Amino acid sequence: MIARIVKRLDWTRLCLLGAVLLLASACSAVGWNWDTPMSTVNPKSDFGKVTHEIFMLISWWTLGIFIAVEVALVYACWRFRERPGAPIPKQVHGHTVLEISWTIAFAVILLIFAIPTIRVIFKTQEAPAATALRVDVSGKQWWWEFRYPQHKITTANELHLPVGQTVTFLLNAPDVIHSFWIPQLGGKRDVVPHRVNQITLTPEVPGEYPGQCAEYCGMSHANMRFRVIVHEPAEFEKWVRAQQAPPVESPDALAQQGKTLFTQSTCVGCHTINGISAGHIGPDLTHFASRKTFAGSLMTTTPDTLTKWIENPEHMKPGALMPNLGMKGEQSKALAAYLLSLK
Amino acid sequence: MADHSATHAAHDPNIGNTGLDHRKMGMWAFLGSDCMFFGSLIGTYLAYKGKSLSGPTPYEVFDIPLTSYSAALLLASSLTMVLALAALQDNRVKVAAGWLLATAAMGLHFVLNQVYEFWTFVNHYNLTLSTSLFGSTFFVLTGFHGAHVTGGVIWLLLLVSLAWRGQLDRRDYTKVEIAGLYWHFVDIVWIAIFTIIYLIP
Amino acid sequence: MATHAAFMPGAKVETLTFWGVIASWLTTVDHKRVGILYGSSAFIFFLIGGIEALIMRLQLARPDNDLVSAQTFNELFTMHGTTMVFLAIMPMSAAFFNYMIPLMIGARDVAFPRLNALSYWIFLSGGLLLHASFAFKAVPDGGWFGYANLTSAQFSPSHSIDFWMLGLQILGISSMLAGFNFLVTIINMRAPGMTLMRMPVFIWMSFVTQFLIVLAFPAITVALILLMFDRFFGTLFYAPAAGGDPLLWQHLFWIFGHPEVYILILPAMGIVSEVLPTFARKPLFGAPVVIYSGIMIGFFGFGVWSHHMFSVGMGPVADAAFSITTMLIAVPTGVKILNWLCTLWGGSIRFQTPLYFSLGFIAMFTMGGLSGVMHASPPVDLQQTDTYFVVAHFHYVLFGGSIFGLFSGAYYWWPKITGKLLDERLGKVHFWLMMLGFNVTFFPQHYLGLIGMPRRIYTYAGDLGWNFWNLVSTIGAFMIALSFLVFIGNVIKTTRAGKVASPDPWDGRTLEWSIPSPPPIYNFARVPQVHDRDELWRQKHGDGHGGAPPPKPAPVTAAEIAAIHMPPPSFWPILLALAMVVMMSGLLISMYQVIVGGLLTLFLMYKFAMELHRPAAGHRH
Amino acid sequence: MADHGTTTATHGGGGGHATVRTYIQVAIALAIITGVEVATLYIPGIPNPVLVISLLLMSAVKFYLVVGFFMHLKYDHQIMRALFVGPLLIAVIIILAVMALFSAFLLLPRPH
Repeated sequence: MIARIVKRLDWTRLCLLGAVLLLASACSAVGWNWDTPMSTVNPKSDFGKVTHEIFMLISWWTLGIFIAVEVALVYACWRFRERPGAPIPKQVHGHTVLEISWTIAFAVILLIFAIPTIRVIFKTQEAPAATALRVDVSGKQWWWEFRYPQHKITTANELHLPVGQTVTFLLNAPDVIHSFWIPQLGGKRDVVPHRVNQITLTPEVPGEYPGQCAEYCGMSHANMRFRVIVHEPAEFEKWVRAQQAPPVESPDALAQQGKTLFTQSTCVGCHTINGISAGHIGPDLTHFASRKTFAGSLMTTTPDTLTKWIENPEHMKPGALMPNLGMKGEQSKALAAYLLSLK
Repeated sequence: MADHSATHAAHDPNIGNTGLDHRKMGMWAFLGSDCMFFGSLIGTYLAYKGKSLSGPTPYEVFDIPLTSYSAALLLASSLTMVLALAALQDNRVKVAAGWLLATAAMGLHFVLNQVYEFWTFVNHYNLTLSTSLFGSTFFVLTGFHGAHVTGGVIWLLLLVSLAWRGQLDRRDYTKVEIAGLYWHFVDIVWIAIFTIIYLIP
Repeated sequence: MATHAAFMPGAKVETLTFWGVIASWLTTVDHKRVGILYGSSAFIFFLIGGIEALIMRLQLARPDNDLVSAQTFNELFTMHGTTMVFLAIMPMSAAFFNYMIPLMIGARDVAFPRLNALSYWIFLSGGLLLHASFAFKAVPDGGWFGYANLTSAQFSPSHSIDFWMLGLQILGISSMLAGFNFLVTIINMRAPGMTLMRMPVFIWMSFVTQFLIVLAFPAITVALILLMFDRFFGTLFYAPAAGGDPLLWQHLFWIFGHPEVYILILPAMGIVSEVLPTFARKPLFGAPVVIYSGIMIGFFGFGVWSHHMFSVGMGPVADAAFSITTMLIAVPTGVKILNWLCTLWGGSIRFQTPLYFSLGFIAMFTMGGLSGVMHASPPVDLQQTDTYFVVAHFHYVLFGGSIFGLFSGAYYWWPKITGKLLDERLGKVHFWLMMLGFNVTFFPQHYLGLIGMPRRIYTYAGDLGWNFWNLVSTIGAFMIALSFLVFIGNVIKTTRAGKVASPDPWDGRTLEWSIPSPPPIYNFARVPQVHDRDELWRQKHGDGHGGAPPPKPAPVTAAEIAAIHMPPPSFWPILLALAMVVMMSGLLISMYQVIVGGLLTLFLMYKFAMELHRPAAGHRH
Repeated sequence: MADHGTTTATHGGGGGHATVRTYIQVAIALAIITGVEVATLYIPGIPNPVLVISLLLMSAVKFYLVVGFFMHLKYDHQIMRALFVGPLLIAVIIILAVMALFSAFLLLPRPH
């Protein structure tokens, strides 16, 4: 018996199979880590959790069906392979009862998916409670602006939320369609020009979660990122107070030189610094240095990156709408020092 | 080819095994597809109806008597079209050509009415393609209908010129018939547009 | 059959000069030659689209890579999607429609042979116009879906979107013309006795596909017309500032786009439904059910479009409605898979290359279908849409499904088309490499999507856990590329010195295997009388209900062949296609060119129509 | 060419075969309906929904008359009917769905 099997082995195929198994096991060894910064299957909000439940329900069912189909396929191929001298098989044309029963079976399975789906659709799209924290999100090519109308705060690329507090995002875009997405806090919602979309959720775990634009929006779509920081309520209050305070002036000479440069250049046309300028095209810089990253959350806020950015925005973020102001050396360093003083 | 189809009627390359004519069936399939074309345009018009932010409203610009006259013209041209077909079937080629010419003339009159209508909108009401959503949707929808009519007029005139040169007779019934199908379709699209765009407030 | 050699296209070609051969291809109206033209052009476009994919995979092999710029990457994924959908998979299917529909329904040509040639030349010009954008350094960069208002003149001021828009418009005309042609061909030219339910399942799936083409393309035609007017004539359809809604584009695009998905997959399903019975030597299990589910898929295909738009904020009622229709459409799809499994069950399965690809289709398409069920649930879709999970999903459908199915068809019908058998060993190497490469490329993308990697990003940060599997995916892409080199090698090798194919190398079941390989120009010396869906099988082995095979018919006489008339070649299709491109491309250059091209088009349409009106004076009565 | 003529006769006319008389009757009906349609618009005091529905019904009748009689679809082969009526229904359903998605129904029966 064994000798017959060994004799019939096809070594080419065996090697191929070996290679596949080796590759598969090597890959599995590296692992499938689900707890990553942008994981969709590691929900940290109520909204994320209800979604995840349906996802897991459908996943298990479909995995079962998938395995059943693949096993049946492989088994049929092995069991009914052509044997030498075999007669023409019986010409079977179909089986009505079988057809009807599996049609019904599929319909029932889909009903199992449909019922929780419909429930969650209506539940997650209810009108938010009046007590909800409101954040007006504006998606722009290629950065995010967040306004807290209840607190009169405007910030960019960095969203601060208190844990356990329901928050409603009102989404709007002045240019093209974007999509607002914080994977760990739940699904995305498109940000459509001249239409206010809405998403409501309650973060349940403090932490830092990356977000990203999920609808192709032009050249630097890949660079349109943001960060969400979920605080304990007290810390959130502290952050709110810091943001509401007027900008801090640094006595440092270089920073003062930078301030003069800022007020005398075209910067003021696009950027707001409370009490100094009131531009609305670029991000509000009043508390620029309180933010860990800038330029669509692309770069960490350091003197070096900021200087480079001021000298050539296009180089760091392709298509960036901030013009190259022609600042070099001392000028850009001074401007960077000023901006970094705006805690 | 012609004499072969005479001797082997069964092998007429235009008649399929169902006994139906390829070209006529193709025309019906095209008209089905064109339903989707005008359906999308009408859907767009309706989706944007009443959502213009500026510019004149439909009430202010529509000249219902003129458009009703245009609608009547197209309906009448559908009648002359079938009369042409009936005449051709009896091999009265000259009569058929006359009816075809009448059809084309009414179609042309329709197009001229539309040109006049557009001209009035642009010059008296300041309504252009880029004035408002109403301007955009209205001109594109009715303009594409007008283009269909214009195409039909050219087609009909070519048939008339063939008849003139003695190259059209009863054998060409199907050719005239499919031109007729197209022409009637343009008419029914106008029936829909007339009601949905002009009459419904 | 050797007596018919004089009528074979091959025999005729030998007597022609080089330019004569070229001219004979440019003016051909033979559905088989048009099919070969479609197939070979589509394969070249497929390779171009594949190279674009490889460059993208190289860029994404590691984080913060700078192999290509953001702009180039955006151009690459736009052209990759557009090319694969409109210039590779659709025309590859069209190649089989062209070559196989008349052969399988027992016809000598399509209903409108010249229109068929016209469709091809328009398709080719559209493809070339789209690729001309490379020469003008204005490569489309709005995505194959071209969402407004990013495509507006304000946000895409260069000609790049214009090339895309005009190219697609031209390709749509070509597809619709071909669609009308095949609809009429299938309805009207079936051999006597071939009732609708006796049509081979490939014909049925093609039939449904043609309906989808002629009914879905008008929606994108309108969407593109509106875009064209926005860009060229200042209309406001997609202009939010004037009250226009960019979502209008999405609705019109997906009213087309979702049926389009079925346009891409149904022909492959048809091919699988032919290949499995042939190699299992058993009729398709539940053929009427497979046919009805194909019709259901086609019909429901028009009622699910907004499931591509669950994230745009349509409101809970619309979300729920489109979710339910989408889940409904999964039922006929699942039913098909089980019927294919039951076709294998109880068979006597011969493992030859065409079957491998069909089995690959079932194995991989099942995966794509099931991940599709996940997106049918809007809450789940909100997490998965626009991530690599969706990229994996539709590649399992369009590569694991359509491409595997089309290659199954290519290996299956290659001997019929060329008269040479492809090498079985190389074929199997091709299959295993492609299967392996495909899964190594796309399976990890499910995982990447679930851990949050968005689509259409040219770069990503290194600290998100995406690095390793992106590298694996890139390696897989090169394995796929290698597998196609094996295929090309196979083609070259067997063209030079391949085994000559008999008329019926696989013990086939349908009419195309009853005639020589390659078929004579008139296909059938005698139009067959059909009694069964598997007509040839019935002639060879009886009807499967105990009925014996019919007696062999009398040999075909020279007189019968002399009485066959095939349409003559024509120059008008290619000239008309050229004139149309002159007109359309005029929008990029000057309105005078549009007018001149338009008049030329009208004139050539007239000549085209008049060519067969009265062949010569004196024939009139 | 006689045989060709008979082919076209059977295909062109189908079974029921509309005559010139029928055509003229249909044309008169179309003219009357169009007249009524336009007249309805000038009758004061008709509630808007009634007006919209009656206008749509009248245009549907006109549509049917032209397609059924002038285009012979009433007498033609069922394949031809399926080729046209199927797509027409899909188009109508899609128009209604698009209107629903754009909340366009809210605007239709708008008070003056």
